[in-house]
This record gives sequence, structure tokens and C-alpha cells, in this order.
Amino acid sequence: MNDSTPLLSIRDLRVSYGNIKAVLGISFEVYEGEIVTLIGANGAGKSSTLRAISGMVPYSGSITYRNTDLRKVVSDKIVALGIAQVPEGRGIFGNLTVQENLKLATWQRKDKPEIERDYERIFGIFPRLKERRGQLGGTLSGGEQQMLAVARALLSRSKVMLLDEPSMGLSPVLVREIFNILTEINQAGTTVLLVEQNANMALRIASRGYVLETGNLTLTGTGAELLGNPRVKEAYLGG
Amino acid sequence: GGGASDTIKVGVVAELTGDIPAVGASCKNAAEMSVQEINDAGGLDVGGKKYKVELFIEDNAGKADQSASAAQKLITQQNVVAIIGPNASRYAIPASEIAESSKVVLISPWSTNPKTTVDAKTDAPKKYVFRACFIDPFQGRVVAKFALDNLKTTKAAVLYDVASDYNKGIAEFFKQTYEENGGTVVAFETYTTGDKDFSAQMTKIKEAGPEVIFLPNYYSEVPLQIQQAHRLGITVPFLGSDSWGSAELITLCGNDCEGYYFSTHYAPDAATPQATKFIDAYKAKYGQVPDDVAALTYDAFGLFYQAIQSAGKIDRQAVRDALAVIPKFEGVTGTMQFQEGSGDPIKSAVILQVKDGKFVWFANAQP
Amino acid sequence: MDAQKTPQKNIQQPGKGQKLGVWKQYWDRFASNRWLLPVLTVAGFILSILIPQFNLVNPYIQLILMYIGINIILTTSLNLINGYMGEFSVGHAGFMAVGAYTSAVLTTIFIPTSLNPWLFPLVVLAAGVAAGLVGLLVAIPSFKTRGDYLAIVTLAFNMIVKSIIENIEAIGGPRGIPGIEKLTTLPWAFFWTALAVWVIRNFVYSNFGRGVMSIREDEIASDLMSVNTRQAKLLAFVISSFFAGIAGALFAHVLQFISPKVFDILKSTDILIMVYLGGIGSITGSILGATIFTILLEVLRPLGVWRMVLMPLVLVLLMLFRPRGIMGLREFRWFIPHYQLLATHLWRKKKEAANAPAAD
Amino acid sequence: MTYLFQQLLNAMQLGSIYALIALGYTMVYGILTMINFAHGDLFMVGAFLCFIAATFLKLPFVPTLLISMIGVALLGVVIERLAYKPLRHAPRVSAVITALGVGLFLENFTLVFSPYPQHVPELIANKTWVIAGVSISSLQIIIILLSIGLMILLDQIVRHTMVGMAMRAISWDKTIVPLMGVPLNLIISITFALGTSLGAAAGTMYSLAFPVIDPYMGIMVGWKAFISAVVGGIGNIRGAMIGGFILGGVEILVAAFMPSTYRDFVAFSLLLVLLIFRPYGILGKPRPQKV
Amino acid sequence: MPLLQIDHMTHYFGGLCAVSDFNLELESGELIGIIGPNGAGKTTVFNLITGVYRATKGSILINDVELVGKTSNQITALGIARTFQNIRLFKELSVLDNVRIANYSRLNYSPLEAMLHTGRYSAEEKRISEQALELLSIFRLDGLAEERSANLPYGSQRRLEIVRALATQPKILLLDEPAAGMNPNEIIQLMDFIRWIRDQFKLTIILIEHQMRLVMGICERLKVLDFGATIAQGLPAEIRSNPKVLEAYLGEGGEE
Ligand SMILES: Nc1ncnc2c1ncn2[C@@H]1O[C@H](COP(=O)(O)OP(=O)(O)OP(=O)(O)O)[C@@H](O)[C@H]1O
Ligand SMILES: Nc1ncnc2c1ncn2[C@@H]1O[C@H](COP(=O)(O)OP(=O)(O)OP(=O)(O)O)[C@@H](O)[C@H]1O
Ligand SMILES: [Mg+2]
Ligand SMILES: [Mg+2]
Repeated sequence: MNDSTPLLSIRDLRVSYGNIKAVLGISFEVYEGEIVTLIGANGAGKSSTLRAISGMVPYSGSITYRNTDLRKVVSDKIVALGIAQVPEGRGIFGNLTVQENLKLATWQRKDKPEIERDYERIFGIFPRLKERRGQLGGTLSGGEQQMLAVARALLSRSKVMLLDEPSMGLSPVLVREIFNILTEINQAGTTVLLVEQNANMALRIASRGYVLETGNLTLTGTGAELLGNPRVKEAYLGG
Repeated sequence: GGGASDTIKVGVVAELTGDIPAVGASCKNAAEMSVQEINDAGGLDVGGKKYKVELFIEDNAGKADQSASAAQKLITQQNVVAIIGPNASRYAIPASEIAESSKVVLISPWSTNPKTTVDAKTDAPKKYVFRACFIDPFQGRVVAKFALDNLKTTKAAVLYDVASDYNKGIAEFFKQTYEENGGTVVAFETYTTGDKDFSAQMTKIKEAGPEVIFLPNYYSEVPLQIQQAHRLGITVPFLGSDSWGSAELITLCGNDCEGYYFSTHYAPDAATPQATKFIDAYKAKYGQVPDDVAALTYDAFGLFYQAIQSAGKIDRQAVRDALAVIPKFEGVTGTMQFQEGSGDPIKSAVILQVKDGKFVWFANAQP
Repeated sequence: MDAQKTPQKNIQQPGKGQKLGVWKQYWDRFASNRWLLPVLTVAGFILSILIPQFNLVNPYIQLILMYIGINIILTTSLNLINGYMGEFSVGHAGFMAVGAYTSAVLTTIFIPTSLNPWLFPLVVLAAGVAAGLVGLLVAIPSFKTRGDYLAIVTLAFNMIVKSIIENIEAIGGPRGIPGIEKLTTLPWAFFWTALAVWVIRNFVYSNFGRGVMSIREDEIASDLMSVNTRQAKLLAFVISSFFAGIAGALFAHVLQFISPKVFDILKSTDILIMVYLGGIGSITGSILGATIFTILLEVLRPLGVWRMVLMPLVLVLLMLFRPRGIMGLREFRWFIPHYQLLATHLWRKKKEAANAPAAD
Repeated sequence: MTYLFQQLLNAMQLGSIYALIALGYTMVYGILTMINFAHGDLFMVGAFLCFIAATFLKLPFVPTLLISMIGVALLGVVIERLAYKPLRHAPRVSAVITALGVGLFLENFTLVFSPYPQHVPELIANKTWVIAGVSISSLQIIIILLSIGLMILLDQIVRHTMVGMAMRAISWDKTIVPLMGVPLNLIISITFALGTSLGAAAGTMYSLAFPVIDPYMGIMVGWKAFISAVVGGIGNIRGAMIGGFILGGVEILVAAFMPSTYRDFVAFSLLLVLLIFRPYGILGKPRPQKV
Repeated sequence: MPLLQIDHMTHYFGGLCAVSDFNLELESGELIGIIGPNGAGKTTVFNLITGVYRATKGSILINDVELVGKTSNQITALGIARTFQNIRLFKELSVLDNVRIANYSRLNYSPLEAMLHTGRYSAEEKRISEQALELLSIFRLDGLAEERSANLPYGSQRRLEIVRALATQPKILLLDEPAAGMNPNEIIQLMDFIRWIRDQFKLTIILIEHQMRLVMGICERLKVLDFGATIAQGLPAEIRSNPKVLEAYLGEGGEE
């Protein structure tokens, strides 16, 4: 699957908040069509990495998407380039309806008819959202919110989707549903960078994975390799 | 104490910022003009020696506490011989307490509250506090008499600012005198400083059917009040107090004030040569007709000059003693003289009428 | 309003040179010296007696010192609500008015002049109590209402107090009360200021004070952690208004004249500015804020009209560079009650002692 | 009866002016949850721009209104960029105090150039009709219609346009907004431009209705707009309208039927009573807080 | 006599029935779990017990004292403490202060004594501080006592929430999704931790969780909610194979 040029390439990324250092110089890349997962303990710097890619926090090092240096691109234009993020805690606008939440995600797009078609495609994947079009985002159940968040990311025509702990706080049945959807989306051509606490499931669907420990990358390998790695087993899979 | 050897230091406390900056601006203008005149003429002759006048102007930001500290600063830091100002009574009173206890003369150009010059505890007049204007009861009575006798009305309405002591004082004395002399006040309405909408009160006044309406309010508010009354179809004449006496009134009012009367200190058209000179000089310097604050400030300075000249030395106590017995001071706003043992001047008032966009002498007024 | 919802906190560590480091060391030693507080207090008190006695500084500076004291009381007490409890009261001048009028009515009408100097402490206390009782009334809406809505309640309260005074002829109406005796002296001003600061500090460092602070952080969690939030709010409002009343009494008896205009919303705004200038949730901040503001106003006097143009600019710039005010949420170490530090101190000692033999 | 109608009409006029100011106020608040205490002073600047345009440039009504609105909108945007934007992540009160400072600055800066009140010339020929004893002026009608019209327009913008949607999203959580590809700073600037230009429109109308203006005119009006906005439910556009009318109505009717000395006392006491029964204003709802 | 007895507890949000006819008898020392789909009403049950919302119907008795109608702080003083689904620490306060606050209902000095700095006040403050430090040291947080709690790493914040709850000296501890955001390994540590605090502090614990490993691993009894109603209850083993639960919550694959 690996082409020679990565879709997304992170070089020596450092992120800090005041004097708290969250990410201490990591490098990795994501190739087209992959599901790459980033696992690690609490506070390891996973979310900070995703935030840096989306331009939400200042960082040092470089992040390149195709051949664009993302440092020079403001947050909202990064989305236009095709990198969407499903943030930690879903980030649904509770005072907007489902329909409005979706519509807002098309801000950067000018192709009206295409957008209509995309709505249909998305409602195909998430029939539940179609039912709940008029409902306020804040009143959706956790799982529904998560679907909405993914749907929004898709609607911005993203080539790469960054997901931050999509299974957090969801019931087992919804967790499985979300992971199924991720695989489907990926098969339909979206590249996925997934941050997960639920390392078991994440590594199962991932083509490759990285382990992040206190701001540093310590291990890497294919999903299956990491699943079998004794250190990973001990630290992240619960023995 | 007081004063270096070759200059006379005078302090001014004025409302340069805060709720009535226009008052402060006029006070400052007149003060600067007065001092400049003296200095251009080579200084003031005191005891055979020419002294330059040095002016210290302090802003009180429209705050009572800052008035006190400004006065205190002038007295102790700048070592002034006397203080002119503050103008509004609510700022003049705290400053006057400082002046009184420091034994320094304070002349308020414009404070009309009777309490300014009186020690409230003993009811005795303060020794060091003077003013250049007449007091509220006097003016309230003057206008009431005018309304009854000259305008031959029996039903009057009043609209005044309840949050301002000046307006309230005059309004109440007007009411008292008017009713004591056979009239009735059919509506006695209020508003609060800063209000711009008087429609409710005017509607109420219209209902009460007065023959004359008294507005003892500032010239910045009066035009709005009259305009709104006109819009409601009120046609009876309006009366005012000295706070109308600014040329601004005409600009702000346009045609709406035409024909109405107010009591004030002097009539620009029937002015003495001295007053005319002042008015012309002021117009030349600042591009506008001086209002009452400017004229009274100018007079306060005049009083001070005359007092220090007759004292013959630059000494705070001597100035006070001379001022208290000043024989007869010919000011821009008329002649004045302090009542025996009091800081309130005996002054005459005039009634002016707005005519063709000018203030015109209408009558001399007796309280 | 909730001041604490901050996604990002930048704890800045300004790069200091070597030289500064040495100074900082001295400063730290100075700032954490726990003898400083009693020494300062006693020295201040003695000075406050000596200054007027021997005219060590001129009356102008004495007057400013008294203003500073009064402003410190106002600022510290308002900080209890706006800084520690995290509400946004914009009506502090209203409480001040209650105190000022209570005391002025007492000294001008009820108490014979000859007794005034002797009864003055009681008069001030009465002013505080009166304001405190009114504070109780304002606290009640705070049980249900928060944030901007509570701000409006305090604003309305300020306007109502002013309007009531304007309507009562017996206490001078809009003309106010002139001829109040000058009973506030420098020692008294110092005494009440020190008392206010001391009492509020003690309160803040008690569990009641922590309760008040926890309301600022998260009222629901606070309630669930056994904090009687109503009691805490009531306490905060009553203490705050009590001291505002005291400040009002001192103010009336230094100015010798009060009128409702003195206590309008602009006065409240001034106090607000002093609080946020000095820093929310910090008593030393309040002391600094009041002092700097009062002095700055006087020092900038020669600027005339421009003074009031410059002051707000200073405020805006300060907010931009120190959004929590000069001392926001921090306190000098010497200012914190002794036992507060002692507990952790002892604890560390104990642990070291326990660890020591093991290390051998 | 005539009396009552006349007073109600008076209340309508004052109410719609308060409403107009409260609209801009609540708009900025609704999107940024920031009390813009400088709003009253931007309103004042609007009135002064109107005065300058009408007096010195001798422009008629519509260009004057536009100049005032555009000028203040620019000023609003600049203030936001310089003074509020750096404080987006600071505690909310810091921005509020900054706004207070900005307001004081605007007041006193204007004062330096204009210590005396200024007169605004009559831009709309004022006609008064008397219908069944009730006087109605052309200005009154224009003011009432304009404020209702602007409210409807604003309401539509916020509810039904993409920009409006983005504004509402910002009010919910501004950190997420850029992830939707929405330019946060632009939307905030638009919000400020809209809100402050409404303030300027109010300033212009106000100075036509009450043609004496001074640098401090915005203080009291600003507080009243704040009160109106809160009474209606702060952040709620229709609420601001209702709040403005209620405040105007109460002020006029208390003065009309009680001794006018008690006006402030009664009006503000009523306000307190209202807040006791509706702690979040008339149309306001507490933001749902999940425990 | 059960320690906690809940009868017919029902709550509506507007028209929505968030909890309907919830019954529970809890004996001292038990550790039970509440599970159910998102939005089933689990957190609401906690909110009703702790007085955040007032139950529309029903009664909640602790040691025969009625809790419905009491304020949260009274309920906490009666011995019920909780943690939150989203961490709700007092962020700007120090770790130590977070814990000390929990003594509010048991102070032996009055506000006046506090203000006047009496001996009793200092002594009590000293006692509270030492007690809090003692507790913090049990959880290895004493080194951070003077740190702002917002500066703590996520895991420590979760632990601090539990410490703070314990500082109110509860009989019953309610834990709302304590494992949220933890990886499987951390979850295993958490299980030991919960068992340990139960024994150490003689607690009765009710736990809400979506992590089946944790729930099945330590809970003695389970209640399953769906749309506010109790759809199943019993031993973990029974629940695991209950068809209703499988359909509504666990999914066909069953527990992972
Ligand atoms: N806004 C912020 N301000 C200050 N520190 C922060 C901020 N956001 C994160 N941190 C700190 O940065 C470090 C890394 O945080 P990050 O959120 O990237 O971790 P994470 O791996 O996503 O953890 P989690 O599993 O808890 O989501 C942590 O120590 C955290 O406390
Ligand atoms: N304050 C509230 N106002 C209105 N509805 C509410 C409120 N709190 C909760 N609800 C609703 O009540 C229902 C139960 O919510 P609750 O938080 O108890 O669910 P939960 O079982 O804890 O879910 P989760 O597992 O996602 O935390 C949901 O439909 C929720 O939307
Ligand atoms: Mg994270
Ligand atoms: Mg829950």
C-alpha cells in the first residue's frame, strides 16, 4: 500500500503549552489509503499532535501535506485542503440542528450539486442522522453525536480524517458501530489517522500503528505486529 | 503664608472631565483669559509692586473626593493664595470644607446651594468661602414673582432634575413662593440627570393644563424638553433660570426657545462697557459667547484681584479680610458686595427673553 | 460571571538575566519573610499616629493616604465577591452609600457633637452593620441568579439606593448632607484598613473562604463537596458589604459632605477598575490596585483633560499584558497566614524524618 | 384615554430606541459571551459621526446614517482586533474590564475635542400629526419602524444564513469552529461590524430624536441597553427587542402614573422582581449544563 | 436494614422520562454497577441521589433519612460522595485546597471565629490540613499538594477527584465512568484501586461504566437501564447473556 511519497508527513514535531511540554519531537508519516493509529497513555500528547496538524496549536517542526507546508496555512484552510478532524469530545454544536451542523461543515465548498449528492451518500452511511435532521445537536445521544462528528468530517470532502478517541464514553454496541463505519469509510478511500485508548480495536483495524509515550514515539509497526508485541500487550492491552 | 515674592499663585478647581465638562471648560477658558489679561498688562499692582499671576488648574473629574484632594493639593503643594471653583455645589462643598479648615479663600463662581457658604453645624457663615453668584432661594423667588406679576399666570408647571441639587433647589423655592403668592403649581415633575426622553412628563404636564412651565435646568437639556413639549402640542410659555444663560442654548434650541424668559445675572445687550469688553474678548479668543459660568468665573477672579489689591500684600488672611469687606465690585455680571459676615453677594437679577436668536433684556427682577 | 473557563493558561516565565536572578533571590527572601506583616502593621500604625501629630507630611499627602486606605477597604471587600466568588457585582457604591448615610445621619443628627469623637468607632461599626444587613438582601437573589443576571441585580440595587436617598428629604435628598464633622483621622483610617484586610484575609484562608472560591470554580461540584453554597454566598455578600459600609462611613467623615451623586454607578466602576487592576482573587493585589490607582490619579493631575484619556489606556494595556491584573490569583508569601504554610511545612519535615533512617 | 395612548406611544418610541441599542449589544454578547461595555460609547461615536456628517459635510439623512454606521463598524472591528482578540483565551472578565477601559477612553478622547454639547441639525423634516388628540411625529414612526425592521433583518441573518449559523456555532464553542473550515476571525469581525453598526444606527436615530449630544451620552444609555438585553434574555435577539420595550415602557408609564420622583426606584425594583421570577430573562434560557 | 433504599424513583426532564421507577436496595460494603446505552439515565440516577435534581416521584432513604428535598451539601454531609463523568475539579485552587474544602460541613469553628483568627480556628485549620495531606499521601498526591489542580495530568486529576470525594468521609461513593479515557492496562490498575479503596475506607460503591472488563471484573451486582427503565438486574454472569441487554447494549458480539 505504501507509495513512495506520504500523504501526510510529520517531522520533529514539538508542542508545548506555556512551560508544559506535550510533544517532544516526533516524526511519522501517513500514506494514502491507510488507517494509522496512535496509541498511548493519558497525557502522552496524542491530542496535541492532532491539534498541531489542524493548526490549532503553535508548534515547531514541520508538517507537510502532499507538498504543502501546513505551517503556512491557517486552520480553516487546512480543512479546505482535505484534512478534517473529529476532535476529542466530538465538538458538536449543541445549539445547531443536525442539518445545520452538517451544513456548516460545507463552508469551504462551492459545488452546490456535489454537496447535495454528498448528503445522500452520508445519510446512506448514517441513516440515523437522516431521521434526526431537525434535532438539536446537544440533545443527541453520545453515539449519535459521534456519528454526526464523523459525518461532518466527511462532508468537508476530507482526504484525511483525524479522529481523536471516537469511542470514548460510548456503549460497547456503539463502539463497534463506529469502528465498522471507520473501516467502511477507509475502504471508500479516506485515509484515517486514529487516536485511541481502546488499543485493541484500534490496532485490529489499523494498517500501521505508533506508540506515543510522554511526548515521544517509542514503537511502531503494523497493527498486527503491535497487537502481538509483548510490551504493547503489557502496557496498553491489559496483559 | 502663601505665594513666592514675585508671583501671585491662584488655583482653579474645575469639572474638566466627568458629568459636566462644559462647565469646567468655560471656567477654565475664563480663568485663563483673566490671568492672561493681567499678565499682558505687566501684572497686578499690589502694594506698589507689580506681580505676575500664576494659574494652577486642577481637574476634579466630576467627583467630590477629587475636588477635595485637588483643593488640598493647591493649598499645600502649590501654595496658592486663593482658589476659584469648583462650580457645582456638590463639588464646591467638599472643597470649601478644605479651604475653610486651611484658612484659604475659596470663591465658587457658580455654586448656588445656600449650604456652600454656611457651616451646617453652627449655621454660621463660613469665614473663607465666597461665591460670585446668587443662591437658589433668591432665584426661585425671582422667577416665581415674575411668573405671577409680569406674566400674570396662576397655574404653573415645573419639570426639574431630581438628582441635581441646583435644579431641585430652585424648583422648590419657586413652588413655595408661587403658591404663597396665590398661584398653584399644577404639575411638579422630575427626571434624572442624563435623561433625554421627557415625553412622559410633558404629556402629564399637558394634561394638567398650566399657563406657564418652569424649567430650572441646564441649557443642554432645556432644548430637548422644549422641543418635545412642542411636539406634543404644548404652546404655553417656558421660563428658566440662570442655567439657560449660555449662547449654546440658542444653537441647541434653534427656533424652539423663541420668546421664552429666564432669570440671570446680567444682560449682554444692556451690558456695561466692562461686560461688553469681556464678551468681545472672550468671543475673539474662544469663538463663542461666554456663558454664565465663564462670566462668573471672570468675576470671581475680579473679586480676588480687587481684594488682594486692597489688602496690599500677598497674604491669605489679608485677602480674606479684604474680600469680606469689599466695598462694591463692578463685575461683568453686575455689581456685587458681600452681605455682612457672609460669603453670599448681594446682586441684582435680570430677566432676559430669547428674541430673534438673541438674549434680550426684558425686566429687572426683584425678589 | 465565570472567570475561570480558560482553555489555555500561559504561565509565563520571563527570561531573566543573571543579575536579575540575584535580585529575585533577595526579593523572594524579602517577600517570604513572615515577620514582614506584623512589622509593617505596627510600623504603619505608629506612623499613622506620628504623621498628623508632627506633620511629617503635608495635609495633601495625608488626605491621599486616607483615600488610599478607604479605597483599599473598598477594593478588598469587592474582591471577595468579584475575585474570590467569581461573580460580577457592579453596585458596590450602593453599599458604600448605605454606610456613609447611616454614619452621617448618626453624627449630624442623633449624636451630640461633643460625643462624636468618642462614639466614632461605634458609628463606623453601625454603618458597617447597616450595609451588611442590606448586603444580606442582595445575597438572596444570588441563590438563584448568577453571572450577568446577578450583575444586573447589583446594578439595579445601586440605582435603587441612589433613588431612595434622592427621595428622602430628611437626609438632604439630592442636596446631600453637608457639614459632616471631620472625624476620620489617619490613625482611624489605618486601623479600619488594617482590620478589613486582616479579617478578609483570615476569612479567605479559612474553609469558608475556600468554599467561596469553590463556588467560583464550579458551583455544582462545590455543593456536592458539602459546601453550603447559600451560606458561603451569604457570608461573602455580608462581609463584603459590611466593609463597603465602613469605607462609606470613613469616606463621609473625611469628605465632610455626601450626596447621592457621589455613590452612583461611576463610583462603582472606579472600584471595579481598582479590583481588576490589582488582580482578582488576591488581597495584596487589591491593596496594590487601590494604591496605584489613587496615586496615579493624583500624579497625572497636571495632564488635565488628558488624564482621563490616559488612565483607561493604562488599564487596557495592563489587561492585555496581564489579563488577571497585577497580582491575579497570587499572593505574597508573607501575607498568607502562618499556619496555612505551616501545615505543609510540618508535613514535609515529618516525611523527611520518616525517610531519613531508610536512606541510611 | 387619549392620555394613556399618548403615553403608550411615548413608551413605544423610547422602547424602540433602547431596543435598537440593545440589539447590537446582545448580538456581540450572544456570539462571544462578552459584555461589550464600550457599546454605549460606540453609540456615542455614532452620534458624533452623524453630527459631523450632517453639520460639516451637510449630507442628507441616508448618507449620514451610512457614514455613521460604516465608521463605527470599522472602529468596532479595530477595537476587537486590538483590544479583545488578544484576550479570547483570558478570563471573561478581563475582556469586560478592557471594554470598560475602551469605553472610558472613547468618552474622554471625544471630550478633549468637544467639551460642549453639540446640536445635531434636523435631517428628517419633522411632521407632527394629531390623531384623536394623540400627537405622532414622523420621527417616531421612522424610529419604531427602523428598529423593528433591523431586528427582523438581524434575526433572519442569524437564523437562516451560513454566516449566522457560524455565529451561533461560535457562541457554542469557538475552538471547534475552525475545524469546520469556518474562518473564525472573519466571522467575529463581521459580528462586531454588525453589532457596532447597529449601535451607530441607534446613535444616529437617537441624536435625531434628541438632538443634543455630548461625549458622555453613551454611559447611561449603555447601561440601559445592558439592562434591556438582560431582561429579554441576554444573547437573544428577539429578547433584546422585548427587553428594550419593557424598560422603555416601565420608565414612561411609571412617570406617567406615579410621582415621577419614584421613577428609578419603581422601575428598578420591578426589574428585580422580574429577575426573581425569570432569573434568565424573558426569552433567555440557562445554557444547559450537564452534570 | 439496607444502607441505601431507593423506591420508585422517577424523573422527567420536561416531557422526557429520564429515569422511571428506579428501585435499589444497597447493603453496606456492596459494590454494584449500573450500565446501559448512552442516554439511558445512568448519570441522572446519580444526580437524583445527590440532589442535583429533585426526583419527580419516589423516595431515597439513607439509614432511613429521606434525601428527596435535601440540598446537595446536606446529602453529602449525610455520607454520599461522588465523582463526575467530566472531571469537575476546582481548577484554579491547589490540590490541597480541593481536598480541604470537603470538610465544609464538619468545621468546628464559626465564620466569625475564622475572621477573628481564634485559637480554635487555627487548630482546626491545622487539623484539616494534616488530614488532607494524610489522605493525599495515601494516593501519592501529597508531593503535588500546592500545585494548581488544573496543572495535574489527566490520570492524577481523576485520582484527585476520588480523593476529594473521600475527604467528605462518605459511606457511599458514586463513581461515574471512572475509566473514561483510560487504556485497557490502566483500567486493570483501576479495578484493583477501586477494590482497595472500598476495603480501606469501608465504602459502599455504585459504579457507572461502559468498559465491560471493569464492570464485569469487579461489580457484585449489575443494574441495566435503557430509556430510563430497568431492563435487567442481577449477577454479571447473568447480565452478560441476557438477550435484552445483548440487544440494547452489548451488541451481538457480546462483551469484548
Ligand atoms: N490547553 C492546554 N493547556 C495546558 N496544558 C495542556 C493543554 N492541553 C494539553 N495539555 C497538557 O499536554 C499534555 C499532553 O496532552 P494531550 O491532550 O495531547 O494528551 P493525550 O495523549 O491526548 O491524552 P488523553 O488521553 O488524556 O486525551 C498533558 O500533560 C496535558 O496536561
Ligand atoms: N439537564 C437535562 N435537561 C434535559 N435533559 C437531560 C438533562 N440531563 C440529562 N438529560 C437527558 O436525560 C437522558 C439521560 O441522561 P443521562 O446523562 O442520565 O445518560 P447516561 O445514561 O448517563 O448516558 P451516558 O452513558 O452517555 O453518560 C438523556 O436523554 C439526556 O439527554
Ligand atoms: Mg487526548
Ligand atoms: Mg452519564
